[in-house]
Amino acid sequence: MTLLNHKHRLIEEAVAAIPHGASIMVGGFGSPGTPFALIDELLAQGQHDLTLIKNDANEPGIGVGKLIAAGRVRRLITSHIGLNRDAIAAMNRGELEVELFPQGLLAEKIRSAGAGHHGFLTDIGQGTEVASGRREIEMDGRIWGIEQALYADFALVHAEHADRYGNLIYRATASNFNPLMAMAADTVIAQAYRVDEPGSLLPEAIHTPCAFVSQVVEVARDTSEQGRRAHVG
Amino acid sequence: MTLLNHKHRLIEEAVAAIPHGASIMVGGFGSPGTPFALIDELLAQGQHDLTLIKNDANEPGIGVGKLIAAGRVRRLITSHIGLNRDAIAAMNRGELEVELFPQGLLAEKIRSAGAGHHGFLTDIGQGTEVASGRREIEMDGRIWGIEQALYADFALVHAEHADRYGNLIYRATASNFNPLMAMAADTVIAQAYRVDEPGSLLPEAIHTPCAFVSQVVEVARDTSEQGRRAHVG
Amino acid sequence: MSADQQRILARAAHEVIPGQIVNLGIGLPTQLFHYLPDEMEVLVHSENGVLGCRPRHADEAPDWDLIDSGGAYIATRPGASVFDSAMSFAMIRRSRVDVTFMGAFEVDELGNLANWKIPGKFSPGIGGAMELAQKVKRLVILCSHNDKHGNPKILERCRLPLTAERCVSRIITDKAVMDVTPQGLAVVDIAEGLSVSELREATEAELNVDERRLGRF
Amino acid sequence: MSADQQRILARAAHEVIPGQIVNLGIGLPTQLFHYLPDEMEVLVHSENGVLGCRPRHADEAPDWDLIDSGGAYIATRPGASVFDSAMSFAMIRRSRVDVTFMGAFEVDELGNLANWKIPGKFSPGIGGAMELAQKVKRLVILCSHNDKHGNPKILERCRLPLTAERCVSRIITDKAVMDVTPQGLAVVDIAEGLSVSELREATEAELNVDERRLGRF
Repeated sequence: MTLLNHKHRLIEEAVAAIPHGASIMVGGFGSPGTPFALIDELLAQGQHDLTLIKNDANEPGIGVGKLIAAGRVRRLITSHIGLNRDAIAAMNRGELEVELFPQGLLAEKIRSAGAGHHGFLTDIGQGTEVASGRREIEMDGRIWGIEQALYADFALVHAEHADRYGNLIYRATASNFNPLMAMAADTVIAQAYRVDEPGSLLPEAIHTPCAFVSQVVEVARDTSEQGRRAHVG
Repeated sequence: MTLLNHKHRLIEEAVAAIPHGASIMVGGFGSPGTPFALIDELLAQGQHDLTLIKNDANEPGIGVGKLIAAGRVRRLITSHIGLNRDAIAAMNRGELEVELFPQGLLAEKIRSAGAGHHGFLTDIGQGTEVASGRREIEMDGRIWGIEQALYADFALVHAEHADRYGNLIYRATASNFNPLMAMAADTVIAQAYRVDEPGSLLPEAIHTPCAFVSQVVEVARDTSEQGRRAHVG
Repeated sequence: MSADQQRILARAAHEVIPGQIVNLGIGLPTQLFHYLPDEMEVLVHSENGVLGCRPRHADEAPDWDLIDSGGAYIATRPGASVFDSAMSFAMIRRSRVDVTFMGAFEVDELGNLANWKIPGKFSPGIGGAMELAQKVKRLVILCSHNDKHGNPKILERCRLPLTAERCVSRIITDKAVMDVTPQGLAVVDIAEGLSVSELREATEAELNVDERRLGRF
Repeated sequence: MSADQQRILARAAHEVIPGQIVNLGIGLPTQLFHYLPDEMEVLVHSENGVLGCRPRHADEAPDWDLIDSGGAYIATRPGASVFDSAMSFAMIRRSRVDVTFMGAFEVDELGNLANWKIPGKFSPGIGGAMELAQKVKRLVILCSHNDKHGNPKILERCRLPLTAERCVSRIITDKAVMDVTPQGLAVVDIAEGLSVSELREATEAELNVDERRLGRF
């Protein structure tokens, strides 16, 4: 783990640590919380054969949609890709492996890794095709599905505000999977609109303590899709 | 669950819902976060044969120490009672059943219930006496202990600030087990130093969303042990 | 929005009690948003991580960090909280959402629901629907009584992959309001101008009707 | 505090690198707090839910909501965060704490640690010690070399119930600094004025000593 006093980096440097074939968690539910600047840097650097773990596939032409369209993604572990017709088409052509989980189970698989567990017991999905192929255990008179923890090599997360130790604060619905992924990946690269000196953030307001964050980069609010969305509902 | 617009209650009324024999989670690690006023009300109302779930047993003569000294507690599920010689003595005399868990496992058993799971798989304690008697499962080439989720009938929690819908904000190290217990118990009674109108709390600053809180009562900062501790380290 | 859809929504609005926590599924149910007045003490949960959302007023600029689960830019009301996806689904799995409204491809007499996959045609992933259907205290389905080819959606048994088993409490369509009971589907209300035999004609499931107690909507 | 304890702490302070996250166990290790100057960029984790704590200055009033895991009223430094117990132990289980210092009843050649229970005499519960011992990247034991009766605490095999197996990296006592290696305990430093044979006399475990490299402290 990077020392506290050496976490504040340039975006090129932080993303350069990611090798081809890496498994990468990417925060965001739709556009809010998606680390667009880090994704664009990954696109520019050219890493390929990636496994992405993200709630959704963004939309065509933005965020991880760009990585998918560029053929960089071998496998996507997700909960819903209905807003990205390109991803659906790539899946149907067999060019993109897609593994789908119910959203709450996906969140908990990541949280389970973030807590250092190997998995958890759930009744969600019992009696549906989600449970087929899942290992089960009988306990206290009922059958429970065992959902395994989902770890990753890297996480790319987006925060509203950070300090240079890597403490993070999220805003509104831009939180979503970000704090969970920040705990579950071995190396966590955070982008934030502001990176201030330690002491700038109220201890009670910090959502992700700096212990989980490897590198933090400052990104402009109007960079890339961060401030101007393709989709306005 | 109580409707949002009917949660703000008098302390007598809220605590009166607890029957004899109830299982009750009690927040707090040492004094910070211990809901002293709710505990004192429980003492005054006389409920007995209680099962308490609390990180520790407070200290002699304060908090749950009073309930234990008064013989109201049949069973205590906890992680460490070293600061309460009365509780240790009651345990050694066989008057108080004590079930001990490593602190992080206790926290996760409660969190597992709060997330609606039946349990989780862990390597913590393997090779020690903590693992003896625990059900195990082989998975991915290793043996994992299965820790079951810990639910309760009631939780008594302490917050710094609340609104009358039951949204809660904790302060400093008075957070500890409170947010976990607020999710794991069927009925959650929160005490707070201030109970304001909805809209008073910043949405990002809320630690426990009101959906988990059944009743909220306002307590004075200098009530009971809340503002004057027996133990100053 | 069609007149039928408006009728469904107007009827559905009566299902919400002040003080409740409500989740609105993608599609038609989201529109119920507009039937919950600002002054009504109801908190709308959206599973992407907000409790207490409301539609933007006409003069409000979008907040780029604030969407509902359907992707619409929304606003919050007093008492709102925001949180991560684990907390959001903990709330769902712990049954802290009082009522959820969802669309359906198929519903059946047992209260089984299919609304996420048409094998070979439509399988974008289930999103949050499974946990909501399985765990929310009361699940109300809002859908057209028949599909666009006129085929019934209220079936004896669902044929598509299920979202969850035995999860539906009430079904509100353009033709009827039906409760799932241990004895099968019981018609509560029937649309103005529709006869019971016309309703049965449009439905595959067996319908229990007590004409003396039948409401109109 | 005794001179021996002060010597242990002064030596232990060299184990901490600026930029690290450090946990201090109850008892002697807590005192290491006072050897980490305010200007040193180190965040001390306390498992009750704070990262970035420091001792109160003489003129600071206690904050009744802010203790460390030993119950002492403390303060925080810039960059501190507070959080719940689940987050605190997630940090530990995910090995995000770089080094932890703990006391011991017994340590052995394999790096096994016993520091929580003396059957029949002392069993208040294990608190957070098990997760810390098992998961923190580097575990340094600070303890007296012998108990108050003169019996060795550095053993061939622990006899008391274990806190965790094969978890200790380094042991710092009043008599020596020892590393746990695949070949057993290797003496790194020996106390001023003590001979190797006196050290072996006071120790049950086999000690590997390379006299050419031996430091004094």
